[in-house]
Amino acid sequence: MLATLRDLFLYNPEFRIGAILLGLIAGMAALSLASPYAPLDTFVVAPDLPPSFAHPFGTTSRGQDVFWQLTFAIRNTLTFGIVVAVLSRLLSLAIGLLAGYKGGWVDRVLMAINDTFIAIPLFPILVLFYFVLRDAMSWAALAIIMALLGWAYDARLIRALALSLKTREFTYTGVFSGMTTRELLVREHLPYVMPIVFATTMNNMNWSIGLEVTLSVLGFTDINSPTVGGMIYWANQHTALVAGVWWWIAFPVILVVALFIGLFLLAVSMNEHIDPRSRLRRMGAEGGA
Amino acid sequence: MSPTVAANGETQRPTTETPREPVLRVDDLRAYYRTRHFGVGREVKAVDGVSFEVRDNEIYGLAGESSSGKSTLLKAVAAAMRPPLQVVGGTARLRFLQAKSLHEASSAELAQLRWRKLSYIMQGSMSALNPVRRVRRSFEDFAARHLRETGAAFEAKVVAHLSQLRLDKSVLDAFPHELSGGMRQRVTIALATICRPDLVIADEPTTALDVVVQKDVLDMIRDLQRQSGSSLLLVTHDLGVHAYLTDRLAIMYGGRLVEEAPTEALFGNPQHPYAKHLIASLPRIGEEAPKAALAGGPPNLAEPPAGCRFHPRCPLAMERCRREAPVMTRVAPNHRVACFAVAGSA
Amino acid sequence: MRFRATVLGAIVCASVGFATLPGVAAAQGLFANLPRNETLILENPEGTIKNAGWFNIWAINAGSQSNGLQQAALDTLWYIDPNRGLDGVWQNSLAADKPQYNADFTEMTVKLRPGIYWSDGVEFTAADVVHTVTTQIKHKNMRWSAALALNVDSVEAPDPYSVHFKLKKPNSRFHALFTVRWNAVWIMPKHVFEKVEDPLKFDFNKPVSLGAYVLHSYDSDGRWYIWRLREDWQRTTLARYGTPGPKYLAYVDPGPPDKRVIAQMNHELDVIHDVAPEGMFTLAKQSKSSVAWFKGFPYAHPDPTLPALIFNGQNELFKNRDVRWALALLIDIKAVSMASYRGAATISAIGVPPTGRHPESYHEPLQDWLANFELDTGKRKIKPYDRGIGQQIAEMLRPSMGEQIPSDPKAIAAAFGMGWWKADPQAAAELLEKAGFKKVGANWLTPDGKPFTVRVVVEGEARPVMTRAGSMIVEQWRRAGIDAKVDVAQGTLVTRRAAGDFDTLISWSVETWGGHQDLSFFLDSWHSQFVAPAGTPQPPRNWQRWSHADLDKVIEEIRKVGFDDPRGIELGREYVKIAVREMPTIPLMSYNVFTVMDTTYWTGYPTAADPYTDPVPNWANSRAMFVKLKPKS
Amino acid sequence: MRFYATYLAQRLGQFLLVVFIGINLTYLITHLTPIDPVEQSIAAVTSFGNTSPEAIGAMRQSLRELYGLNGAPHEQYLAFWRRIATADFGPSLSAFPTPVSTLIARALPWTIGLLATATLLTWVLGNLLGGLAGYYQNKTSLKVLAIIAMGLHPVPYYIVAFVLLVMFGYLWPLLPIAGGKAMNLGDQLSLAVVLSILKHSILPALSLLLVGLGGWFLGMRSLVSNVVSEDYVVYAELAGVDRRRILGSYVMRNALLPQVTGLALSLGAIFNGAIITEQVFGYPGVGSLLVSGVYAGDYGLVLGVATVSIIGVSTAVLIIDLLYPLLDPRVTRA
Repeated sequence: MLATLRDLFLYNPEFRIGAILLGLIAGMAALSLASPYAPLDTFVVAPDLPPSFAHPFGTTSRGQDVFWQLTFAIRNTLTFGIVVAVLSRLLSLAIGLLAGYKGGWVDRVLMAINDTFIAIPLFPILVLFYFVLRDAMSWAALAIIMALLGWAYDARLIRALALSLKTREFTYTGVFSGMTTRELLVREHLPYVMPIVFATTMNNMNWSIGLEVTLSVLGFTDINSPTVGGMIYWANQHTALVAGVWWWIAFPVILVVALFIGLFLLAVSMNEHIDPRSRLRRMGAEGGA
Repeated sequence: MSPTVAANGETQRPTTETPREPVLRVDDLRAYYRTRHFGVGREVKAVDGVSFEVRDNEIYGLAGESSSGKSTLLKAVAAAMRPPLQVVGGTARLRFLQAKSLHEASSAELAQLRWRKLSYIMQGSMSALNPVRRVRRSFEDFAARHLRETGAAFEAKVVAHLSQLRLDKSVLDAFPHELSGGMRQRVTIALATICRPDLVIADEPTTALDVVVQKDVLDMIRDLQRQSGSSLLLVTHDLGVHAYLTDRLAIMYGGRLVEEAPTEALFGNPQHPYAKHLIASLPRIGEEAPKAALAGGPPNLAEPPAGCRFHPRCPLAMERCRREAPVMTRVAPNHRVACFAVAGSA
Repeated sequence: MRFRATVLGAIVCASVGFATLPGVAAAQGLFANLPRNETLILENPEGTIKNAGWFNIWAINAGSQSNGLQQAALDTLWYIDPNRGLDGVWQNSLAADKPQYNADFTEMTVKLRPGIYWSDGVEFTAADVVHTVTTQIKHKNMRWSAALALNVDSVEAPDPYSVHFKLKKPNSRFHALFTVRWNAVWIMPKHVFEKVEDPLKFDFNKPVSLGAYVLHSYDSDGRWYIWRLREDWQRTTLARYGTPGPKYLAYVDPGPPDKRVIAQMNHELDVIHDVAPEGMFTLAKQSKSSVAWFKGFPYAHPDPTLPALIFNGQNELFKNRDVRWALALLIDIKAVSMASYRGAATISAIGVPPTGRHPESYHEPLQDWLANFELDTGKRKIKPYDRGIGQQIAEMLRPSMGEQIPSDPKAIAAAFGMGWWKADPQAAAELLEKAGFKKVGANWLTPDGKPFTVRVVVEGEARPVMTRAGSMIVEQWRRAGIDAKVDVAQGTLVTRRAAGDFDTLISWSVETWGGHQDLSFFLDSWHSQFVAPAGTPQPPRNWQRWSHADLDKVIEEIRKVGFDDPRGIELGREYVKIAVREMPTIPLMSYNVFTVMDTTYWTGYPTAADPYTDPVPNWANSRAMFVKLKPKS
Repeated sequence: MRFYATYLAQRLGQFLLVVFIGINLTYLITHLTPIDPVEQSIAAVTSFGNTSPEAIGAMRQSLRELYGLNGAPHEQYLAFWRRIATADFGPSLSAFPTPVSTLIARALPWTIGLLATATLLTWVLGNLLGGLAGYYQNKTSLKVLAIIAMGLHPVPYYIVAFVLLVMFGYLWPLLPIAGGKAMNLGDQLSLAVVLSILKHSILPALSLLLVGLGGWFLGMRSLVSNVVSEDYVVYAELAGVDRRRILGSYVMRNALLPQVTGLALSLGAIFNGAIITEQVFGYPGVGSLLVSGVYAGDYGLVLGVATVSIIGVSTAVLIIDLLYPLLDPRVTRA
């Protein structure tokens, strides 16, 4: 596994760029531990200062240092994405494998529900949830809700894979050697599914973080815990753009875009690594040259 | 199927005495797979110095176990190569081609002669036809240009041609997935032959079919070939098919030819130890003794053995075989072998 | 190849189309076919009106109120101007004179102004007033049904120009129902409404105006309304103030704050209702033609409304006055003023808005009393009032704002307010301990040993300034070791406020006439008789659900003295003193509205220099602007 | 055609399931909201007005009856389904007494007009370019396009919309930043109106295009580069079939199939788009209607919009599913 990662890093530009971007962002998040300011305190520095040596990303109209504020924001945002990803992976794995392996009515029922979740417009539902939970809508709650809504698409992928695995010999031998469904799925199928799970994790993080940013920018989340979206929300509250405090919006946006591109590139390169056809294409492309 | 069948097949065979410029001449052709993944370069010498020719109006067979490089050779002479497969040396000359080798011809020139002069029957006809296109449209796509006919006239021609393959014209309106394997294979054959090309290249055309269907398909192929007068380069690992259909036969091993002769000669009197083994291992009616299996497996073409590629498995292997590679040597008119033990020092 | 070429071609065409289209359509600006220099464009803070075609303002919660309907098209008996007024604060509008009550305030007689006509040519008479009252009493779901039914025993019109009310019980403030402070009971056209069988289902479209403007056109999606000056505007009550300037009024929804700023910079929005302070500063800096209430900082118009931190008086924690006071002393009002208004706030230590004519009647006379006010922290007596804080805020701002900050103390007091409570964590701690709280490590525990948790409910982006004030107070409390959190209620604020579903709340339970010293407008609702039991909805405006015997006495006495009786002011001061001692709400500052006006097309807006009315365009009182505005020549 | 029948049955069942679950979800959530419509209405009445306390008490009582919020939960639920069946969501509370259906009917054309066109445009364009990029793998122009797509694709929609708004509304005020058409144009259709509508739709449409394009582009590109190695494509090339024909009828045609399914699946996301687009660009439509409904605690309205959106989206999906067999003759066999 590590060897593959090293190879990917050495020979796959997408992976390289993505990894570097994420590395930088993770580093930034880690810096939050060294922040001289508490994340929620305002007017700790002079407001509305443009970027300078003292304040590389400038300061907000709330008297916060954009750089240090960002370190907290990106940390929370990242954590959020990871939590949602992990939870929803578990769901889609369980459901996908079960449906794919059991087949029959189990499969039909599960996939019917699955497709329903794919087809339902999520955003209205999320907004509604916000208005139900109000200040109980901490980002933890949001993460759980998103996880509950965000498993469907990948569950389909995993099911498809499980279907193909089902017809392989080791499945039969497994069955004949009297393994329980659980054992079979965990011992025999999981290893084959894992790569796809990793790849989908990236996409899922993109999805969840994207929604989180959007929701909090519209003020539909808990503004007590700083996130990237939350920063943009406050900036809008202070009409930062028309007030000329562009750095308050620009840097969060740049950072979040970097995050998205990083995740996306990782997902792409991993997919390619998993899908032999595209890998062959890559080989061909370079061999032919 | 047994050579005896082949033998009476032979009686109707018109003999071709005066050889003129062959349809296809392959000279010392080398085609390698060159791959580079995660920085590690890899080279598979799938075809490594092969020479032979296909003459007018003959069915030339190419035999060999899987991974002997025969399909690659076919791709090479059909100019059907995509990376990572590439020709690294030698020529494959088509009579009706200006360029001195297929692989130097411009894509325009190739496009010109494809299907009119040179056509191809693909292995695994299951996937050779566009799944979302009706058969009729495939015929239009493939042949209309060359037949220079359209509408009713074209249709009539296609239907006539199909009937030669005992296909009803209703198949024209079918989608590939609606046809049986045999029908689909015949459709591809019809596609490949409708323009009466000088050379048809067929890669395992009947492998996917069951024996009964196989037989009539083979018959149809032969009939078509006879009355169209085009030459056929047929590749299959199934010696039975060769025995039944081909005029001349070459046997390939580890990316090289090891023996070439008129089919009945080769079956009757194989020279090369490998050829001997192949023929010997053919089942014959009423025999008891189990066949002696050949030790070892086919060579890894990434690192082929030095010298004769067969020597690790060869019963007659001698010191020289480990060092030099034997070349094809004439042991009789129309009969060439690449083996020191047989052809002596050539 | 050609395939690809065509595709790329298509893209090019598309993008070219995108690029040129604006040019083509640019011909028509914000408004198509409307003479810009005759049109006054104002923001309607109600935003986009869902059922645009509804003009029956007497039906509850139906259409828009401040889309020009109540400012330009309707009228009623009296107006009280929140500022100085065109010819005094009190305006007899449809009434020819002030209301006449009998001795015990059980009857009210109104003389009406003759020669006033509806826009369809019918004359306005006492019959319209009577119909307005009787109709709403008859249909109990109409906007003022309950209020009228509760008070009016009978109403009749002895002659076309006088109306006589008999009241069910004494009420010296009955006329307030018909006196415009933002709005009032509007008079409905009898000749229209007598023909409809169910006035609740009648949309009154298109409306018949009693005001100087008639509906010209409106957007079926509810984004804009255009009103045209009546040819016979001389036959309306506005005529006596002169000729209305704008021929057209356009009330529009300009979108969120930044869009409003952009719109005015492009001179497509003459009057912005409100923006965030930063928006205000941007306009002040970048838009030469924009003016606000104050020429310089703090710009904003102080509404006669007093945002405060409101305790839930039914929450055990806040039943103790010492706790309320402790939390007040943990607030650094300077920081709150900076955080919320960037300093552009008019602070007030007492429960009366520091605006209009209130300072002269309440704030100034009470300064000495406040300065000497003593508070017993349990360990010692302190004098928490610091009369210099307004001054200090001004000094804080002077470095950055420079000469925009006035130096004359009176001007400073007018702009930034007078004094407030000195932040005093030490005293606060003593008070909390006195109340049985314990500080363990950095955190305060309640008497029963639980963490001292306080949620501050704010409204969110709908009211950015209030939200910021709340966040700042939370921060200060948190630093003092209290587990405080902001709770953004968004649209639910109103409900939760009424239901008492909050610990503390940034809102206002103090609203006044502004132009008149009488406090009954809000104070009457503070009577203990209206405090709903916990869990049941609370009638406006005593959101703190707090009651006090002394205050009840004051309120009951006010009900029996005349509207203009100076005794009313003395009683008002009594209320102030009780509220200071008890601190049921922590008064913060006046609700300063950043109303910005563009002088590109119009001049003569109301400002602190010429405070003839409130420029805030959703107030019905803002109609006074129309006669003072002159086209820029 | 028995296959098609079963296929059809499956699709219909799925459709009904989506609608059922979706609507129940919204009903559940909306009825858990803390917002009390009556208090909201009273607040609207009294927020500035001078109404006396007892008066409010009286009004509250009558409003409760008026809005029929007094029934037991299960009665409300049954009544609710009855109303859905008759597409009658009662009067809007925040726009009383206008029926919710009227409000939605007024807003729907805007949303459909903008989103449907933008989405289809995006889909077609994205697939065309992606197909070309996949087929002509070493055309620099397309490589550049691919890089742009990669850059844009992962950016959250709000950010793109927001940046566009700032660029063309503020930094370079070229386009209107609010509304569906210029004011005071009148409702009758004229060239001016059409132009104005187009002009107002540019920014929203552009934002949707920019965000959507990348996904389709990249998806199609990789699909195509898989399809080109399919035997039937290789075979057609060996046969010297016309390049454009191969690209069109062999490569694109087959690669497009998954994209069609993708379109169906992405329709749900379109409605998310509606809300944000309409919020950011102040564009009229069901999205902003929903948000305002939620703010106002307008049960009827929120339910109406959510329901309509769910039914609308699933219907669109259904239609695509039903058309799919025409594109892929194999599907009804599978």
